[in-house]
Amino acid sequence: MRVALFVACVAIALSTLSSMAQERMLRVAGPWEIAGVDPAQSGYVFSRLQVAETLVSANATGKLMPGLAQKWSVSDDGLTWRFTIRTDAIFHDATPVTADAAAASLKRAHAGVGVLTQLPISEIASDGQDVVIRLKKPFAAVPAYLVNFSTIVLAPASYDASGKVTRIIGSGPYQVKSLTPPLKLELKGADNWWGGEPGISEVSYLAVGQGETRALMAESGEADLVFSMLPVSVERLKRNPKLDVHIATIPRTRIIKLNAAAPFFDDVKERQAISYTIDRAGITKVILRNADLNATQLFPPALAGWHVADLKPLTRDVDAAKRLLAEAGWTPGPDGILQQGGKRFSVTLLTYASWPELPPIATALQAQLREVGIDVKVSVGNSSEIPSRHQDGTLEMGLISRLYSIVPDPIGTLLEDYRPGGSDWGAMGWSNDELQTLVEKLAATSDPRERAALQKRAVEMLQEELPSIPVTWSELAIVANKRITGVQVDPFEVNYGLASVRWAE
Amino acid sequence: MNAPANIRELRISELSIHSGATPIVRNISLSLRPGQPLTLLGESGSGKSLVAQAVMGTLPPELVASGTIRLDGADLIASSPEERRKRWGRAISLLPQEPWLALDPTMQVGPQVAEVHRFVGGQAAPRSNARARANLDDVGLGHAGALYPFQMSGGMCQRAAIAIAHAAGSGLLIADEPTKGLDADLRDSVVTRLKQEVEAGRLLLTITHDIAVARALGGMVGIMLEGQLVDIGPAELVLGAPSHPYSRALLDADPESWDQRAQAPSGDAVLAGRFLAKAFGSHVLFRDFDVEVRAGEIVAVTGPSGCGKTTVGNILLGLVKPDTGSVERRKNVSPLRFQKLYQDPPAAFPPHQTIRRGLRDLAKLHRLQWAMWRNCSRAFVSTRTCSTACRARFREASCSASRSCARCFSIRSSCLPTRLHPASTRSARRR
Amino acid sequence: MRQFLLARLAQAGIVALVVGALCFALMRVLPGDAAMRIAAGRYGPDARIAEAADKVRLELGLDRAWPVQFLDWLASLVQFDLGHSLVTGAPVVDELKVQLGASVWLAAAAIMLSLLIGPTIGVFCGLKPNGWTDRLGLAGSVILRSLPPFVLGLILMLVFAIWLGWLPPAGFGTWRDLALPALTLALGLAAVSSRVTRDAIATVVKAPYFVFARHKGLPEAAVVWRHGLRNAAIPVVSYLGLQAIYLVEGVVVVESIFAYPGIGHALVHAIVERDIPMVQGTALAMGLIFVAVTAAVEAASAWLDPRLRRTQ
Amino acid sequence: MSTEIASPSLLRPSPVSVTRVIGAALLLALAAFAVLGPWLVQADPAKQDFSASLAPIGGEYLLGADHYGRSLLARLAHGARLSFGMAFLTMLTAAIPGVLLGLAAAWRGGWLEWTLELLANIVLALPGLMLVLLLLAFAPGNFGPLYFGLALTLWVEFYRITRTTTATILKQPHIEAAKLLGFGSGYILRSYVLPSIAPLIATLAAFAMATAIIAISTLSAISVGLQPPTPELGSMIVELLPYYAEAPVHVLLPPILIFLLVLGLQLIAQKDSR
Repeated sequence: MRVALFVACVAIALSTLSSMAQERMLRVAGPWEIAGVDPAQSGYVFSRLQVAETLVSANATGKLMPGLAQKWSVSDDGLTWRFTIRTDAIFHDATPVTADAAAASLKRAHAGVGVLTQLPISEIASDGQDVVIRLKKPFAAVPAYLVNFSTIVLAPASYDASGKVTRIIGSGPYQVKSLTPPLKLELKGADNWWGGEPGISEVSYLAVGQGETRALMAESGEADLVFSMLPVSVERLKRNPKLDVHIATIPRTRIIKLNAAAPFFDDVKERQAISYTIDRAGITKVILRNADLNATQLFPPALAGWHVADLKPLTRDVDAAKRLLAEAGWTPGPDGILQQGGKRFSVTLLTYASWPELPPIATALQAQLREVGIDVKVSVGNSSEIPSRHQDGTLEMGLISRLYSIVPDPIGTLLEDYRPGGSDWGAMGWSNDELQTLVEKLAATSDPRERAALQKRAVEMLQEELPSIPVTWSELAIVANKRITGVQVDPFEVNYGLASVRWAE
Repeated sequence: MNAPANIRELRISELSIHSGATPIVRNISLSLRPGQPLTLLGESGSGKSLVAQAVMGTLPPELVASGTIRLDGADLIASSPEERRKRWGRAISLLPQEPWLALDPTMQVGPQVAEVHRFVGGQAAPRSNARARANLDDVGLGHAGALYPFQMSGGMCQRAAIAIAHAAGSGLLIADEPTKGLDADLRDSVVTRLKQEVEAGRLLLTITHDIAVARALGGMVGIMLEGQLVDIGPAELVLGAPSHPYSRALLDADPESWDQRAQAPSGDAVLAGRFLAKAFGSHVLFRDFDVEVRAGEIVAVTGPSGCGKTTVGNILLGLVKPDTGSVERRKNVSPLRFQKLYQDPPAAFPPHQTIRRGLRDLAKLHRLQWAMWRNCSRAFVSTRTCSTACRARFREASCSASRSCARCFSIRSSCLPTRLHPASTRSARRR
Repeated sequence: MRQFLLARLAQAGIVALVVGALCFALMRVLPGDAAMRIAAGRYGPDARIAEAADKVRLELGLDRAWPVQFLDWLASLVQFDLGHSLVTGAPVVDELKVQLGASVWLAAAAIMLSLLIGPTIGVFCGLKPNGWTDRLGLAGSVILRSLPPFVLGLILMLVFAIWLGWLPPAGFGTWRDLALPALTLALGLAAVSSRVTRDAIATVVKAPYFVFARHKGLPEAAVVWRHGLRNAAIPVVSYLGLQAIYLVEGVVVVESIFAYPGIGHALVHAIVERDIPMVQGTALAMGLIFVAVTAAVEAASAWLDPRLRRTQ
Repeated sequence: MSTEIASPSLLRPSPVSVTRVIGAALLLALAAFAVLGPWLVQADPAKQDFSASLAPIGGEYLLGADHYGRSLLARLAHGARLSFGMAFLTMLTAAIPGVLLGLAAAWRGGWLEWTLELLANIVLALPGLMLVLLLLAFAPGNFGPLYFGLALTLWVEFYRITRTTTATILKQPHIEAAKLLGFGSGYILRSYVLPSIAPLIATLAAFAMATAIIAISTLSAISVGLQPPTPELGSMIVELLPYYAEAPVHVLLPPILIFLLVLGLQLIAQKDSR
């Protein structure tokens, strides 16, 4: 009893002290931890929180916008890209952002593991106020690649002698005040950002891995802006009068990666049967709590030009699935599991917990596939196991979350995922010459109308062939306290526009 | 504070103690006056300790006392637990048995005395400390205030306990087996202390099974048997010319009254230790110690506590290795034929095994006839001297009715054709 | 005293060596491609892991013979250099300073709180074994023991952060942030330590010296305070010592639910991502903490129980 | 003061304490639920029914349904069997070598004791979580390494307690007397030492089982526990936790089972109050 009393006293003391300690600081919480300062590792945090900037930016529809480069152009042969650096940009150490510094950052990114390594680059150089990128063959989407966080431009003082990034000196509206990896980042307004003064000058970011905790931080008012809410909390938060919930569909699709070389999935009928088995509506309703995320095709509506509205949607049809499986030669065995030539239809579905919703979806898929006689063992492991098992060919099925806006133009991802021989996060044991030609043509084409037709055809092919099976799309749920206004949702997660957030009066 | 509170009389009349419907103590009446100590003498299980507990007010809750116990008029049985507790230290104090266990092992002795002045007497800390030092000086422990109990001998602990009991200055002192586990010298000094308390005007109630203590204390002596006071009167009378047959039997059982045993003719040496030496750390117990035990011979090793008597026994039994020297046993004699009687017999029995089971296992081990043993153990159970309580406890050897255990123990050891019984201190006094 | 310290130092040395070697061996024999895991750890699940892994392999020299790698580690260890994390690239020492430091604070706060809660309740329970306080204490202890820490943490958050609004549900840096995770851990600890204390007190209450202290006429409070607590504290302290060790590493779930940058969290990541220097460094630090805590427990026990001082 | 007289309660055959009876009854009921439950409850614990997502308690589903619409009664029954079975197995795997090694160390002493002490200290110094995680890396999602890893961290406690208690018992005179009477070491350990340490070991075992269940749930929380759809009490809590606001009682069902188990074990292992 006395203890309870004591605890109560301490708590009261705490609460009174806490209210005094309230500062006018924008408190942001999100799930991403800051593993290291290398741009390829956690550049997205610095990009999203507007500490560092890229040459090119994108708006909410995925349209490319000027970033540190105020304009860009490509030579007629399509081999030389010039990006003109804006003159009013200044790094946080007060040195000007020059083409030299930008080129140096890009060179480093090219030598590392970021997206630039995928481009056919022959040289990166600076020329006056221009950054010049020379290619080995024409590639239309170069500016889109320069939106990626791994290409953020840092001041020369960010690097040590060996070229390693030791601290983040960017050019955005916020500069790093303190960084406590892996969980905490404190920012303060930069003195002279080219875009003007940020609305709130102090920002603290806390990485909160647990979804329930993030929801509670929003509810308790301990955080003003919380990213990535769990589907189950969204409804509850929407009812909270103190909070605004913003939701956007993001270009990320949860797909089943199949080994089309395995006897279970080598027939397109088998893949279609699996697609028919999946209760996408149920999964989106029960697990994701948002029926709009039902992935009737690979790309969500947000990806303009890539979402084909009149495409025959992927639906659930268990009878069709059973028929297709029978056509493919699978017959029910004595234990209710399908078999063919004495081999049971028993596969392992590999997934990982980096995205909290993947294991629950895998569990649902397991039960649904069991209904048509497919025995699925779910194995929740580390995300590296998918590429690892892809490489050694032992992967059978994987449930993965694939991002199509690593560059705002999904062509980059498609190029990678459906190339012959497949790729870590794309097809496996599947290739299609027609698609290959289509995608390559797309990569070299920049005319929008010409592209549209090609894009539509590519999407149709993926829908027919199902080298990987879309399950659900994804959403980004952001909760903002009504204390603040001006919150925008960027489906491409390039930057969260913190600089335009204001205190509501 | 040290001057005893003035109490003129403790009068117990018709005291009975029941456990449920079973009477354990019946119709005890006695009284105590200053200058005339009373000693209750009896065997284990005779109920004498319950009388003391009834006076103190510490009977276990399942026991019910009836009759009256009047301490200067106040009825102790009728009083509430709070009233009883208030009397502790102030009116009644208790000298615990085995004081080395009754002293807090984590506290120096000085503070343990001082706290009585401080919390019972309400003195300030410095004054309490000074008084405690004086108390300790009185019992010859002036130098020992900073010692912890484990650093003191049994006798020192006993004296410290007396100092504590003395400190509060209560009018009635109850000494419960004050000489348990003490050797003869210490016993005498404790008795002397108790007599001083009597001379200072305290009432003294002593519980003991040691006739020598009763004799030395003088005053009144009561003899208890199976919960009844069978004999009471002045010490000289009861102990000198006992009228009750039980009193006589009890006195006869006292080692003091044993007949001198004729020395049996000495045969060959059964066991010998030559040039034995043993030291614990830097403390040398003995050096160049020679001992020889011949067939039919009783050899006693005596000396003050801590002189190494027990160690000699253990060396001869092979339980302890001597630093130098050697032990020779007669050839062709099984090692089983060298056994030991323990100072504290209950401790020599496993607490989780019945004695019957233990004996049976022993018989099986040595392929002996269990039938013979069974009789042997039955015989023990039916001996009249084994009290009710003891009989019940025969089931579980965890009894502390030490004499019963000792007897039991003798049975166990004697069932083997033993040649040597080094017996520890208690019997070492027997000559 | 010097001997005691020297023995401890030797023990620390042995622990360091064995722990380092063991971790190294275990991490080596683990199945799977370490470079892949490191790459995934560094660049996240959206990255092109296979290609990154090739670079990682080259950069870190994971292809070298393992005795060479181990000797390397030992050689740097002698210079108090634990190497760099394979994932973040930061010196392991720096990472430990932040994360182990945070965990030690958390553990210390938890132990302090649990000392206020557990033994206090335990004393009241133990003074009257099987009384109603005791039964209530037992029920409370069993409830707290059957709740996984993340459930308990969530309940506390709901109560203190949402319902009462006194404390932040997550974060770190100020002592307000420390309160809830520490309380979560403390309640779990108190669940057991209250029972340990209760048993210890119940034993002490029956001890002859405790009974004698009452018979001396001391008031009950003085009896408990002067003769009960110290004696009962002896088993409780050695128990708490063990708990402290479990605590520093056993808090991983509490850390993740409260977004607290502790060593448990770091260790899980390091193992999953095959960050060998980080695992070795963490295990080493934990081993040394173990040695330090045991030494502290021994010292505390000796202070409490003069009988133990003899042997030293 | 009372040592000389038999306390009367010893005169009667000591009554079996009520709390122990309650504890035993509780454990028996739980054991029955765990062993018979899966047979009696016909429902498949992995069968999903999205239309019954988070069905309330007392409706069509007796104990409600989880978010996938799986019968919680079926899952609890299977989960109890798995969790309790595994906890029991873990406890045995930890207790048997722990107690035997403890006895050996106390009995033989010398280099054996020295070696075992060193081993125990190393295991204690190694973070337990690390041991479990490392073992799990060999066969992710399997019972084997999970329970083996837990046992590997838990045996030390049994070992330490057994060793120290046995060492004190072995110093007592009745052991010496037994040796003099010719009893062998096997007999002494079996008949004298084991009965003395048994109550302590029972308490430890009760704690160890609770620890094992909680540890498994903790591991599930960091996604390294068992794989779906295995119904295991700990991972059930983790699965249901996000739904705490909508179905708080559902979340608390598995902890209630754990609570009953721990309570039963505690009651039965509780020291006699006398």
